[in-house]
Amino acid sequence: MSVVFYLLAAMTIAGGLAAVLLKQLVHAALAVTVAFAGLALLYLDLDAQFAGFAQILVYIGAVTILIVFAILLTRSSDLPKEGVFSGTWAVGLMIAAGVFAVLGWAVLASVRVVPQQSPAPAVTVRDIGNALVGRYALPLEIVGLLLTAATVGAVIVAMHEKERPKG
Amino acid sequence: MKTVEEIKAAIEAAVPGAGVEIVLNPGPAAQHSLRLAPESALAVATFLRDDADLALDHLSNVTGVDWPDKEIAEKVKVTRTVAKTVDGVEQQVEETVEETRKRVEPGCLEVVYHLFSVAKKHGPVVLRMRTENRSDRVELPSMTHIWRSADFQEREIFDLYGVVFKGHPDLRRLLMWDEFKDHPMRKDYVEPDDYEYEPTPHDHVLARAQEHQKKIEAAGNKE
Amino acid sequence: MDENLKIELGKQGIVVTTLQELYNWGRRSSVWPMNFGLACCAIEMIATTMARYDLARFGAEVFRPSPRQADLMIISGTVTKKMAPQVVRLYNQMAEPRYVIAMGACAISGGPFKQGYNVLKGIDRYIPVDVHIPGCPPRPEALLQAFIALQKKIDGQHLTGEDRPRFLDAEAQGEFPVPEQGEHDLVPTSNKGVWPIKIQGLGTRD
Amino acid sequence: MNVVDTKSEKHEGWNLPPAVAPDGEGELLEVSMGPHHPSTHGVFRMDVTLDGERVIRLKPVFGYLHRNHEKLAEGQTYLASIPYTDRLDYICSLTNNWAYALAVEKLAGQEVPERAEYVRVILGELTRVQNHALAVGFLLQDMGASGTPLMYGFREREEILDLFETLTGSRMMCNYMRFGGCRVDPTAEWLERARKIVAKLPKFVDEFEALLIGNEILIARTQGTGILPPDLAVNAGVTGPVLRASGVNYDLRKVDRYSIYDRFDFKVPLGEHGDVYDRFMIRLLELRQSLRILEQALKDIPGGPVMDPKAKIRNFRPKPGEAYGRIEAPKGELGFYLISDGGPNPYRYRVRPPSLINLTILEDMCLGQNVADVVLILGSVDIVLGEVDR
Amino acid sequence: MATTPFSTQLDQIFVLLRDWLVGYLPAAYRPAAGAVLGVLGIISVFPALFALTTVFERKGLGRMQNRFGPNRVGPYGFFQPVADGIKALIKEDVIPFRADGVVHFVAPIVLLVTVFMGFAVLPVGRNMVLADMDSGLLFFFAMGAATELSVFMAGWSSRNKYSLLGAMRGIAQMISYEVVLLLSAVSIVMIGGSLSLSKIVEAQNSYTGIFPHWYVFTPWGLAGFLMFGVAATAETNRCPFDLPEGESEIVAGYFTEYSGFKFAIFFIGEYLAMFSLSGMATTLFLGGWSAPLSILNFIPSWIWFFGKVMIFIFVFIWVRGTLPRLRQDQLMNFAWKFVLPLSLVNLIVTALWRFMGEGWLRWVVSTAILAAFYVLVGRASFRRKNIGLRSYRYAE
Amino acid sequence: MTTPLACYLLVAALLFAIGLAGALVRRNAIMVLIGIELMLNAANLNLIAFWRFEPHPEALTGMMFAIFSIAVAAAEAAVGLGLVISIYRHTNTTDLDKMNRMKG
Amino acid sequence: MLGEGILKGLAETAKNFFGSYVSKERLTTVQYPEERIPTVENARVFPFLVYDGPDWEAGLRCVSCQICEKECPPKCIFIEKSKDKKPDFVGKMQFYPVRFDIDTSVCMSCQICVEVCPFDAIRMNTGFELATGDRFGGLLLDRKHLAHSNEYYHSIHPTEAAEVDARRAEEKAAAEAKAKAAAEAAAAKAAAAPAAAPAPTKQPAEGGS
Amino acid sequence: MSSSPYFSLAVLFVAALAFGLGPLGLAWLWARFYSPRKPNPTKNSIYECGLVSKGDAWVRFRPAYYLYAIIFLIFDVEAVFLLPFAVAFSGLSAAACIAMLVFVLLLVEGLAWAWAKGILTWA
Ligand code: SF4
Ligand code: SF4
Ligand code: SF4
Repeated sequence: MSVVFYLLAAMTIAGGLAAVLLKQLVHAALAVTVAFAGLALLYLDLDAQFAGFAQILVYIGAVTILIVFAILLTRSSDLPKEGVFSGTWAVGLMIAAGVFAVLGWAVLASVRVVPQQSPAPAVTVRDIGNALVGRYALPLEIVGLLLTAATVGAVIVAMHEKERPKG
Repeated sequence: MKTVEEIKAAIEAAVPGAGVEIVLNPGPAAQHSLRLAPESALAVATFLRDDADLALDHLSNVTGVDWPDKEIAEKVKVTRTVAKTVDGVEQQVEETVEETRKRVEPGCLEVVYHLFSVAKKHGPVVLRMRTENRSDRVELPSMTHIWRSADFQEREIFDLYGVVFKGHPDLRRLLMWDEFKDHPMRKDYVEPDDYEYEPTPHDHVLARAQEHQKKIEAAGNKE
Repeated sequence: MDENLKIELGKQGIVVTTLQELYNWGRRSSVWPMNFGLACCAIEMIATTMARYDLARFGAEVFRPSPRQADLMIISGTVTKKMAPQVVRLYNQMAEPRYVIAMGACAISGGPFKQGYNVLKGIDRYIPVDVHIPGCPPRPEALLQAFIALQKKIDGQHLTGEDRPRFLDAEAQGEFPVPEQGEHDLVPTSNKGVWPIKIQGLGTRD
Repeated sequence: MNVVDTKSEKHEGWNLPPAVAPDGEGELLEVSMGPHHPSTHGVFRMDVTLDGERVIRLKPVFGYLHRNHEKLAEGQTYLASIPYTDRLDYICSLTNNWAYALAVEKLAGQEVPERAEYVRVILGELTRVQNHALAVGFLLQDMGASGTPLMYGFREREEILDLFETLTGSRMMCNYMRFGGCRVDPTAEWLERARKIVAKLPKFVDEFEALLIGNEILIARTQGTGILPPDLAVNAGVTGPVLRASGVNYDLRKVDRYSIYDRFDFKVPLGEHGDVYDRFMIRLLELRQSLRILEQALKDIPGGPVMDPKAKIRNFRPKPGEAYGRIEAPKGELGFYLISDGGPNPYRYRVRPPSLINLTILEDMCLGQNVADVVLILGSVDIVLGEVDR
Repeated sequence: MATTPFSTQLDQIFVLLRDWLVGYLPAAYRPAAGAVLGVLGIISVFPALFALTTVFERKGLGRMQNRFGPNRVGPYGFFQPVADGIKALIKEDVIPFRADGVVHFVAPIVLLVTVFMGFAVLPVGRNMVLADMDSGLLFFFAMGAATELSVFMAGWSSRNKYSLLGAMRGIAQMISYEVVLLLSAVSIVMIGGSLSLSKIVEAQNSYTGIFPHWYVFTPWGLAGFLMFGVAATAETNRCPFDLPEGESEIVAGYFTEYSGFKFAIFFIGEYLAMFSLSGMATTLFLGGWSAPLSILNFIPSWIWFFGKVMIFIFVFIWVRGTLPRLRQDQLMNFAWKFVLPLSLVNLIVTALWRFMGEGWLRWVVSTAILAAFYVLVGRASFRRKNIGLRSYRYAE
Repeated sequence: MTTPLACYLLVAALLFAIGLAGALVRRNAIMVLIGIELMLNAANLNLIAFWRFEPHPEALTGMMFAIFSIAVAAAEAAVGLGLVISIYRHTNTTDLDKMNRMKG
Repeated sequence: MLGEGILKGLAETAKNFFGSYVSKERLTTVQYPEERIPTVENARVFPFLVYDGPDWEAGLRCVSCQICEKECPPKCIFIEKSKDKKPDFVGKMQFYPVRFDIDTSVCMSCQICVEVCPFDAIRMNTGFELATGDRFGGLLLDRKHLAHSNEYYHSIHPTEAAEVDARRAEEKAAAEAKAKAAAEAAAAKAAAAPAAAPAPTKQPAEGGS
Repeated sequence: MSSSPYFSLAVLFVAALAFGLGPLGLAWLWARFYSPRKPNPTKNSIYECGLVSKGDAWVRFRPAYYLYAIIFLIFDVEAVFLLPFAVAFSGLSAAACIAMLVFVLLLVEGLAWAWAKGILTWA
């Protein structure tokens, strides 16, 4: 049903746009949440149920929280006096537009090459689990390592070797 | 526990030139007190706290007392003096002095400390200090650094009586709001007028209420 | 009164009356007091919510600490001049409809302490009070009775018409100015909007 | 005894809070707790500066219930002040009465009949029981218990208030003691009823203990919280259960031996750590000791008048002089200082409020603690604003 | 239909009712109508349960405190929530001028929606689940995670110190216990072998003799159950974890500035979250809608489900009536240093359970591991801080 | 399901561009990170879309990639935001322009 | 064991919860408007004026001596003395209050007025249900509202009232005896002199309660 | 499509939205017709214990919150991996389980590191 798709796409794009455009950082963070939710729904639309819910769990549940914490911790919820867009915003916009043009052209150009949709795959969570410790066991370990490293790194960076006075 | 005289002797032995006076209490309680000179008060107080025999480590109570200026009429003829002596202080006299010379004896603000000993379980030892007058020379040394318990009590006395405690770490009003100007516990404090509804007025209240009423009426007439 | 009511009924139809009944019933049955105590009377107020008297029976045990969620301000105790601005501000911050019970002599008139220099002679100088409970302190039952009186009062209020309560009237005052603490006294000493007493009831001895 | 240095930097420059926490983490948050705050026990205010949730400055602000008690009393007869003393510490009106009566008796050199002393002890200890029950209840309330301990405390308080009311005519504002005795003589039925209620109370304490003292949450929250070292406590004039919880043996009932306390067999429980838990436990233990005194007093109470026949109520004019009288009120040393100039009114009338002076060390106890602990520490000091601000 | 026994009919009465109603529609619309009816059921039953619970809570607390509780509004006080609802509707809606109006408005809605969504995957009875998805459990937790956002929005937008403090506390607490919630559910999934909640219930719906195979009756299940219960209490901000709205410190927490029905929505949301988590606990550990004894199977499954949920709610109320609340650091420590390690250990125990195969040995081993861990860590945390019961000395 | 793959890809491309624009034009470092997150998500959408439209979705390649990508992106966000906080502590700003100025 | 104290506490509340259904001791609520705690004899709320006989105005015991007005701590009594006098219960001519107001919005229920009144004229009432919306009209009680009959006094404070009655009867008897003696003496002395000498009443000891 | 669970979810979403917005709308209508809102500066100022609110609530918080959030995020991600594994668990070999165990232990190591570093101590 493409109506659903268009709705979701609109929601996602609107969320993304709002996130980029809204001045108040907290609003932007909330808008990006909408974009994340839209994406999750798009995953559902693509029959990737597990990925969709994982997206909600990780992005809305955790990443957004991380973002708003970062906003609060850096006092970014006050509107800066100098404006929110960088001095080189025009250049940035141009680059972005260029990239979109290239990507869009690529997609449209290859539209005939891409395969048509196959019937909904009967992928269950169990399959994902089997794959995870089967074929993808190595990536799994690597991701585990990465996550641990990220924890340590992020914590160290955020803590910045502070000497917390005891007591 | 030592008597006041003994304490006085001990103080004078320990703090030379302390200038301690004994103030007798004529009432049945017979809690006599020692008047300290503000200059040596801190030294005396430290001695009282740290002395092994006295060990007055518990400053229980700090009180302000207001002794207003009083008019003393030189004994000529008409005066019927009902003045009594309390702690050697002349009491305010409500008298109608006519033509005779009168002289104003400056009043003072007094601060009274009640000391006890937790370690030795005795007390009270009563200390007093006086300011020089009630208007500008109202400074006394603060005991807060010797006994923390004086902290809020001295602030309260500053608030309500206007005694300025030198060396108090945080001398602000305690009970009244910061913008407040008066010292309400002084005997000559006049309360603000707000007797707008007074169904059972009494004596001075009545007088004040009526005064207030007149004022309001006058203001109303003006408008 | 009855005539007025009939005319009202004719005008608004029966819907309004049932609506009004429902409205009054809802307000009356769910009065959440603000968690607000000032002095000795507050202890009796707390006692009222406790097992023996159990204000909860009337559905009023939900003491909300935030004025936004409370309906009833029980001014339980002495309002000093230092506290009065805060009380008035808190009252202002409550969401309509809101009610005030002045509990105890102090809240009504300053009570035993009314001659004190720091005591406000009655909170009704600044905010409208619905029910006064004399007593020092009023017994918990007296608070319950006052509560019932408040419910009665709510029951008697009309949704429309001239005599509708203040909060239903768009014109009526919604803000009660917070007094300032001046150099000697509160400024102003009363809110003329709710304290209409010029000088009256001043007893004279002759 | 080492000198307590009160001139530490925390007292200096109170109005210039640093914008950022000492360790550069996070901004400081200035929060006013009170005057309308659910757990400041009335209209008390603390200006708290928070670093995260840690308290780095706390300034108590008083006066929201300053009712000019002393000023009013100086304009009134000695008798007329008694009902006002009821309203000082409005949870324990009878001990306030008692302290005032004691001071006036000292001032005027009056005697009190033996039976009246017994009645005073009985009422005073009953007051202590209900005060401590409430204090513990309120402490738990501050800790976030949904009212249950408080309700149990109030349940027993109601019983005791019934006793008060039957005897004195009022639940809270008893206005019962007079200089030279007590206002009305308790009847035999009253004493019987008091005995019954006192006999029931230990069961209630058991219930309280079962509900509370082993509770891990309570232990975790109160132990080690708000520690008050004994030397600071003495120096700061702290009295009552708070002082004894810090391990200082100072109970005026034993020290001054006022009234007839030397006739009773009771012990003074002492804490060791001086933290909130100790204060809480000392109250419960004192409660049990009070019950012991009550039992003895109710057993031994002699007959006779309750009022010194020579005592004057109206036109009472003590000789010029002054007196300081104090008792062990449930909250600490409650003293009255009176100066008489021979007139019908006291020339100076001063209350030594234990609650106010016990708050002197509030900041010291709270520094470095969590905000949530501040209310706990305040609750464990057990203040009543009527007495703090007077 | 006539051949099905009466008890089954009763059991399936709502399903049958739905099918019967839907049967009048053209076949194309039937599934849609069925969904709508199911949603209607959810949207009416749980709020009604909320109303009932508020009365029960107030009455129950009252009883624990030797008093009656609400008993005057309507028969036995049962109209109390109606009155409260009306009152909330007519209250003025105060939005502070400095607040962020839009976010302030959206926050309660977000809470309500995310909480409601959680009910979609709960099987409230045999064949009674709105959306039986392969990843139902994940969906449930995803929705639960989203509620934190609403707490943040409410606290931040009010621009009130208490609100913001409450929100920060709330989020910190919720994220900490979210992990525990997830991990204790994982061990169920390991044995149950599905993320679909109806499958998990089916897996428990068998009996040895008359006794059911609920996961709570295994050592790891019991441990998981207790941890889940603790975490659920924390997730729903119930006592003793009600710090985000701990009124003794921060007035009313993140909804300090809310009045009128928005405040009511927070209230509803909180209770609904409590129901959904209770329902989840029931489903995961207590066999969902299955009867506790095989001989009791004749009683409709939905009665069992709601009965179990009600037991949870009673426990919630009971705990609330008894316990004081924890402090923020203790709460966080409890989550990260006690419950979370325990839940990790529990995962391993669960794995062992499977690999050890049938027999009494696995009972002993897993119980021993869990108990040892519990006792040791519990002791250690008390020891280290040197706290515990004390004895007191007396002067003279 | 009639939506062709191209639509998904276009949405992803657009989202990517938006994210890129956000990362480039906003001054605030957190906003830049939000932009990057958007870009990563757009890529993720591509992965899922390709997986769905590939002839053998049972192989799970795209799906697994997406899941791993979610994890990696999350880790990236954690570290990135940690960096922002750390920089803020030093420079007291999250404004990239200002940071640059301070550096130079 | 961790959790033991919590379980104990839970047991305690459970005991109370279930106890509340069986034992009165665990359900202490008195449902106020319907059930009431009986008022105790000593209870005091606000003062009232006692009158004897059927006519409240004539029977007021108060002689307008204004002692209570002076002693009342918050000064909430306002008395206006009459210009004329009327005889009291022993026949002595006394003033009476033409106005006797008590502002119950101020009264602190301290009973001092009762204690100091030498004429047993003012006593404490026990009714507490006085809440009103009308601050100015409802809370200032004038002498009409304050006046209650001696029977009423007996009904609320029986013991005390009986004592007072007995004392008054004694006084009256004494006064009558004295008056009689005086009258007899007067009659004996000079029959022409009118026997209207006022009977000296007993002055109660100051401070006696 | 309409038979898919997503449809039910969508309906539930709409219904929940309506459940929230409906009463708010009603309340708005009520305010519109009967009980007017009366905003004023005192009422609509921030509540702070009855005092005038001083300072802003939007201040910088301590990073402690952030540290917890990081660890939470990591565990959330871990759960995303754990859940499919758990589903497949009953059919997995010991080796596969050990693979997962290693993964979990890696993360636990992060947790243990954080614990040792004192990050899990709330300030
Ligand atoms: S009315 Fe009486 S009891 Fe109430 S606050 Fe005032 S003095 Fe206290
Ligand atoms: S009871 Fe006390 S306050 Fe009331 S009128 Fe009598 S003396 Fe005055
Ligand atoms: S003291 Fe008694 S007789 Fe005198 S005025 Fe008062 S009430 Fe009347």
